[in-house]
Amino acid sequence: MSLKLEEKAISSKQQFEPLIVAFCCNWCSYAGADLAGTSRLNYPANIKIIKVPCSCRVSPNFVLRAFQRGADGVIIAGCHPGDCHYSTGNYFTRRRFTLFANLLEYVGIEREKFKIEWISAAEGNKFATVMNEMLDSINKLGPSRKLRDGRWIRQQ
Amino acid sequence: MDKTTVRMQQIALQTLANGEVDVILGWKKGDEWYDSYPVVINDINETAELIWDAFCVNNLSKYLITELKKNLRIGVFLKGCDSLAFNQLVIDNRIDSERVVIFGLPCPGMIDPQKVKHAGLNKGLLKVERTGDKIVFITKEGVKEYIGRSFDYDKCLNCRCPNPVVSKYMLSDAVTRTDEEQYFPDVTEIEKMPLEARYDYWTKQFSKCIKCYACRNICPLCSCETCVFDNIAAGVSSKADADCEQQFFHIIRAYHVAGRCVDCGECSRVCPVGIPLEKLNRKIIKDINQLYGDYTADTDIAKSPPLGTYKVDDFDPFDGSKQGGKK
Amino acid sequence: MPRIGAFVCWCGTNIAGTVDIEQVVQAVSEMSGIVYVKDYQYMCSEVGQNLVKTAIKEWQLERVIIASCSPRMHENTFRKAAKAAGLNPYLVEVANIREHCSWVHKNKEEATKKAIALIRAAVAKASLNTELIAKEIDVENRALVIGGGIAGIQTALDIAEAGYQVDVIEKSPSIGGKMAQIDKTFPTLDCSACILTPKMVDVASHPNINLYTYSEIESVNGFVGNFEVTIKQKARSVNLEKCTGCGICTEKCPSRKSKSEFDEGLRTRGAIYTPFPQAVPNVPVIDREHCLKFNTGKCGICEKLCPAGAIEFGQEDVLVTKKYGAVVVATGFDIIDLDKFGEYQYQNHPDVLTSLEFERLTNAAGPTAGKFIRPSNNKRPEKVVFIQCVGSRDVSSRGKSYCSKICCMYTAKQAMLIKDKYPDIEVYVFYIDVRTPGKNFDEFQRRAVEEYGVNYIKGMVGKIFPAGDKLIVHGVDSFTGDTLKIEADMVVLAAAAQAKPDAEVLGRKLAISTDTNNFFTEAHPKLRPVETHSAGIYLAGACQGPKDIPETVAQAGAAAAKVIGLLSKRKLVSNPCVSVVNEDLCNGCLSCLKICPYDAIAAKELATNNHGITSKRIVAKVNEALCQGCGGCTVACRPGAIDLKGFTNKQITAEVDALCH
Amino acid sequence: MIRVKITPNNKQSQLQYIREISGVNINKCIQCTKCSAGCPASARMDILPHEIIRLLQLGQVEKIFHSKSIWNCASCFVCTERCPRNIDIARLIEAIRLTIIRQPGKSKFKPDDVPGIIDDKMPQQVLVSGFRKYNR
Amino acid sequence: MMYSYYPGCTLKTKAQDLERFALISAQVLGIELAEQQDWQCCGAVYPLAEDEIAGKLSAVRSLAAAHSKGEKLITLCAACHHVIKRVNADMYSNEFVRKRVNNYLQLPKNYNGEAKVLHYLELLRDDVGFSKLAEQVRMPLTGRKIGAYYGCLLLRPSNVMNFDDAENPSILEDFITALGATAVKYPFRTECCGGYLTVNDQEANEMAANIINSAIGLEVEEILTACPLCKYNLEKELGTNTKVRIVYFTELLAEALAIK
Repeated sequence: MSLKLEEKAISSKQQFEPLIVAFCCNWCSYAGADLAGTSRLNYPANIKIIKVPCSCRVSPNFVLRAFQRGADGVIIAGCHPGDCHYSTGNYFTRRRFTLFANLLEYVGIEREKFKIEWISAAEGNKFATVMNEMLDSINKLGPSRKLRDGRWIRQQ
Repeated sequence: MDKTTVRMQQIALQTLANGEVDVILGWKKGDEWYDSYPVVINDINETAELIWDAFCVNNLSKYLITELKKNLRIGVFLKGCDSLAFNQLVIDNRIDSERVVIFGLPCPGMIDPQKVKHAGLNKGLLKVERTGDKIVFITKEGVKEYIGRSFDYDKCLNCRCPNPVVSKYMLSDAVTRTDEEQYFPDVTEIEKMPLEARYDYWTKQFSKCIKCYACRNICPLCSCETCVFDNIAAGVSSKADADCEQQFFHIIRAYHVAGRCVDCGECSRVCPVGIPLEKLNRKIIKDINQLYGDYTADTDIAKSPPLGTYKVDDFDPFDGSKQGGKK
Repeated sequence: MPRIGAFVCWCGTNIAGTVDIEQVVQAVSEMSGIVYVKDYQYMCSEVGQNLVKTAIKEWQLERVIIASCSPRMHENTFRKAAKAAGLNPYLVEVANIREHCSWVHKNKEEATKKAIALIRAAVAKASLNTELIAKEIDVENRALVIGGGIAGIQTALDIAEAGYQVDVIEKSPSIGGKMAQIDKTFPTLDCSACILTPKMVDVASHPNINLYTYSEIESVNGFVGNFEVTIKQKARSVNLEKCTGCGICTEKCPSRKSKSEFDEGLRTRGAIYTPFPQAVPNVPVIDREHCLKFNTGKCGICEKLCPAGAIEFGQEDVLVTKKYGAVVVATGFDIIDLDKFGEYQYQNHPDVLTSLEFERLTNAAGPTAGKFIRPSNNKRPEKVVFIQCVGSRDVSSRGKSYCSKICCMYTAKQAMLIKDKYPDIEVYVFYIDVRTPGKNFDEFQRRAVEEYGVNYIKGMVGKIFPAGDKLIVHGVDSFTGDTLKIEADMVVLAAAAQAKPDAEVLGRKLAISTDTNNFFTEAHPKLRPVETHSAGIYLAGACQGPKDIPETVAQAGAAAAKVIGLLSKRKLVSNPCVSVVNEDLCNGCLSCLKICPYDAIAAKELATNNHGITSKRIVAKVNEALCQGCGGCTVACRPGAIDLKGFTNKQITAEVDALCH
Repeated sequence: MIRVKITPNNKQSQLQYIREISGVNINKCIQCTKCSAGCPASARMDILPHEIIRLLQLGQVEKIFHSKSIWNCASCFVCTERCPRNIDIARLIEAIRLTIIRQPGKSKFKPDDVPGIIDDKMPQQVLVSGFRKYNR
Repeated sequence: MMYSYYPGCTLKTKAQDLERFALISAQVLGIELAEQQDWQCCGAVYPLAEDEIAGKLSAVRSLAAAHSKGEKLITLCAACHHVIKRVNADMYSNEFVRKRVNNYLQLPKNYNGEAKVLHYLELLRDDVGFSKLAEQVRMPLTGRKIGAYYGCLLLRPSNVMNFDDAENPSILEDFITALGATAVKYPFRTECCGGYLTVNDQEANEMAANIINSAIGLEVEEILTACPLCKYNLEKELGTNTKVRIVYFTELLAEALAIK
């Protein structure tokens, strides 16, 4: 590791500003995030949302890509099982990512770094709470370069 | 000559001659004692060269994909694990089972040449014969006999399915296994490691990868016309030699065979740098069995694959109350 | 790189108060592809929209980014504006810098940084946007109502009155449903038949309504506006056109062993029968299982006697396929089987009845011609005990966890009717809670207590012990803590309501979901109570959950209004964000097909030429009209051959990359 | 007679103990009284089973501890069998008995009592059951 | 077919009839019952508390022994049957109990509730079949009016016992019919006889009285039972009354098979 990189690593440790990518389904969780907004519930700016039609649109590829590109945490939020706008989408999300999350843990990635949450359009409160908790646990873990693409430098 | 080999040559001759099949997929013996290689033959004169021994490890079912495109009727020799792969290929619509005649080969286990070499038995070795658990090493000097499975491939020691689950002609009696089945000991061992150690273990393993794709090419289920890693539009193809790319490839490779992997262990066998790939696959198999009921990919082609179905009350690790389904 | 224009909204101080607009504009102007940036106080206002329109034209913008409130608020507004300026509306992307940024963050520096990141992601996505064209679909001008009870009848009449064709399918030989079996209705005590039968006649005679009785749904294909439904008309063995309904056949039929379904088994009927005198159509049906002609080949008396020559033993089931624009499911409910409630002696004693049997027993047109007698000895009972919540609010394996909702009221009604006719009969009602929300409902129940002196006992019955010709009811009064033994002559059980046993099967045919209790699931419990998740399919009545008649009729009207709204459109616009298959990459494994909730994916056969050898290959094919754009298939596809327009793999990856900038 | 309000906190530990060893969630009870109505031993009870659950919900364990009812439950499982809320009332009552008899000296049936009840036909099952149910 | 057989203490002492007739009948019917070696008292009552492990151990020993032989475990006494069947269910589905019991017992192989427990009556119904049984009857009990008394322990809780419909059972009536007698269903046939309450309360047993009166009311001459405790309670209540007689079901079985 070059000297310059090491410096960067140290400085980033001092002011760890995690990035959390949140995939939110259009019908429930994105609306839940909107409700958190209209209710002025605070959560950290480290959370950045990407809208998808349904949680079942989220591919494990996207999750790994986010980690590669410097995300410290990834969260997929969808309707509660049974309430999917597309009837059954989140049931598939649940199976896929139950296995995928286990696999990530199996190769040594902390559970805290990848989460799935069921957040309805009415749960603005839950949205804010979940995001706050997520950031807390990521902060506790501290900076990590697991899965990160060393060639990609994130500009804060 | 081995009884099964005789039967093999007979059936090949018979089915080619009576027109039941146009070509036969089988193995022939190469120059070395450990060399039994896959062949496609359509000449009845060649049937006498077909061979069945403890080195016919190659799974012939994947060859069917290309061969069937020639609109031929094919006779193929399949071991237990090969037959599972065959079924999965049928589920995936990759082959037309109507045009395939299966010759089933109950398999006592295949011998790992590396293990023979490590035991120093390869010197002057001419031939290895196996009947059940009796292994006979024929050398220039004489004959040595061993009983047991110490020369078997690791993957064969974990074999759940020595007998073909589908076949038109069965070439020998079914193999019975009496040894106590252990429940994914290899996976449990890794699961028990501390998280950081696990990360280091896998990163070290993955970093050995030279992206030769042998694992993908041998895998009977990695049968895509164009692999996603070769599909620029998918945005995941990066051939760069970076840790994260190896991780990406191996995690996604394992995920892509989730619920379809037949645990034949070929990926690990062919890996030139020795990455224990099957331990990723087997982790997923273990989880699927535990969470969604015993899914053996699969003996039953009518069953829906675990990732192609769901239950309303599936286990839900993402729900605070740990309950699945509607309340 | 397309030419991109970005428009940053202040939303008054809503955004500008927390986000440094100037800094955002500066940063955005430096992003690749951006050729124009403009900020304005209220971008959604007419002035703001005109800014967008003008800029599109003046700067030849090929993509538009709106950084403003949630797309759920104004995405449509800006898409329309873009369209008006000649830009494909799907080339507009919204960056949500209000709900997801300025409103949830306090620190201006952080909020500004995040706003820039969100806009960067929108720019990255937009540069990969493609023009999408929403397709127009024709709407078939006819509706289908499944179920001919009061829900189906009301829905059909309302739709037909609006001038649209309606077909009604009823499984049994006559329409009328449960309401036709009921004696009186609460809370007004109108005679049920008096208010229902005129409606039944209206259905039969309405020029816009076409009735398929003794028929079932075989299969359903298609999608909103264009359902293709195959109906199985079971062989009635009587010609509907020829029969005059004279009834000679039903009188003379020598087979008398079958229990009348309509009379809940309290009387027998012939093998050829009309379910009840007011049946619509008033044409008998032959129950082939019990008909002597069908079983032994002999008899045929009905055929010989029929003056119209309407008996047709040779009839076979007929399949009819028709197209519909909308479907209303109104299949109603059943009551649970009481086999598992042995302590109430329902199977063992003829004087223990279900409430529905009681309705028939007290009905003037019922098996006793309205005479209130005990089935065991034909004598008038002196003490009658009603037990509520038999299987309702019961989470054990023998019951239903929900409140059946209607039992409190009908039990009060039945108790009151007994006391009204026979004031000397003692009536007891065992209940857990009395639930009477509804207009004039509580007053009604109180009348039963206060005016008629019905004894309400808060408590349950443990067991009934038959003794001699009495039924000894062992119960508890929870207020006093006393155990009670009542020597009753008749016990009436308010059995829980439950979904029709075939609801799940029908749901699968229609691709609509059922809940854990097999009732059909509405699209939203509050805001879309009569719609399902499948566009163009609506719900009416108790098939969605237990309901009384007023609620059922109200829901039927609501479902009809939805259908009329749909059918009144000549064309429907479909969502262009649908899946698309790259056939070169597709392996034909059809993993996508297996998980599609809309059956929008089918297998297609391609002929391929490989060095002169032609062989066949299977690929997946998306029916764009059915696809709702969830994107589940894209993840199931391993080689990435199927992608979702508007949310492509590349677009989402680009967003991820941009956020991680 | 003392009218007790909702009970003081010092009974919480006993309540918790009863909840734990019975594994029953008493809050599921909707006071339908089906348990009491079917109880064959109710004639020997001063507090009926549904009242026991209600008292537990209110935290009034003392009243229950002093009742005859808990000793006159024959564990016939009729209540458990019929409860529409899946409450295992037999287990609950057993847990209450155990809470008492597990305290030193609180056994209800002692070896000294045997001669007083035994007759020559009595199967030993009775005595074994008695010691299991009333003695620690 | 070979079965493991668990007798229980009472059958070796006060209820020898119950066992004796069962064993000789089994011989005639071709059922091989091998009494388990070293069986221990089942404890008479199933320990309902979650934390009581000791009271479940002896049942597990018998269960594991039967399982290791690959045999079904046959019981005769209703109380033993209840205890063993419920402990087996715990071992199958209650992880808390399973872990602790296995830790304590240290059996050669962990026991996880795999064994099948059948009451003698279930054996007759499911493995022999009542129609087969009827064919073996040599002295049909024609004309005798017999009322089955089920009691509690065989039936409830039905989700564990799985013996018959808990509210409306028919196995004993079917048995009686198979023996050629007339089965009388009287309302109190599944009510409790008072069980062990006699220990706590020596007063008159109204519970047993209800059952007897209910049966006599329908002119029942013999009350059939599978439980020594029920028989004791009913006979005690009956006193010198001779209108009705309490009999073990096995006694009637032997009688009908003409081996009594």
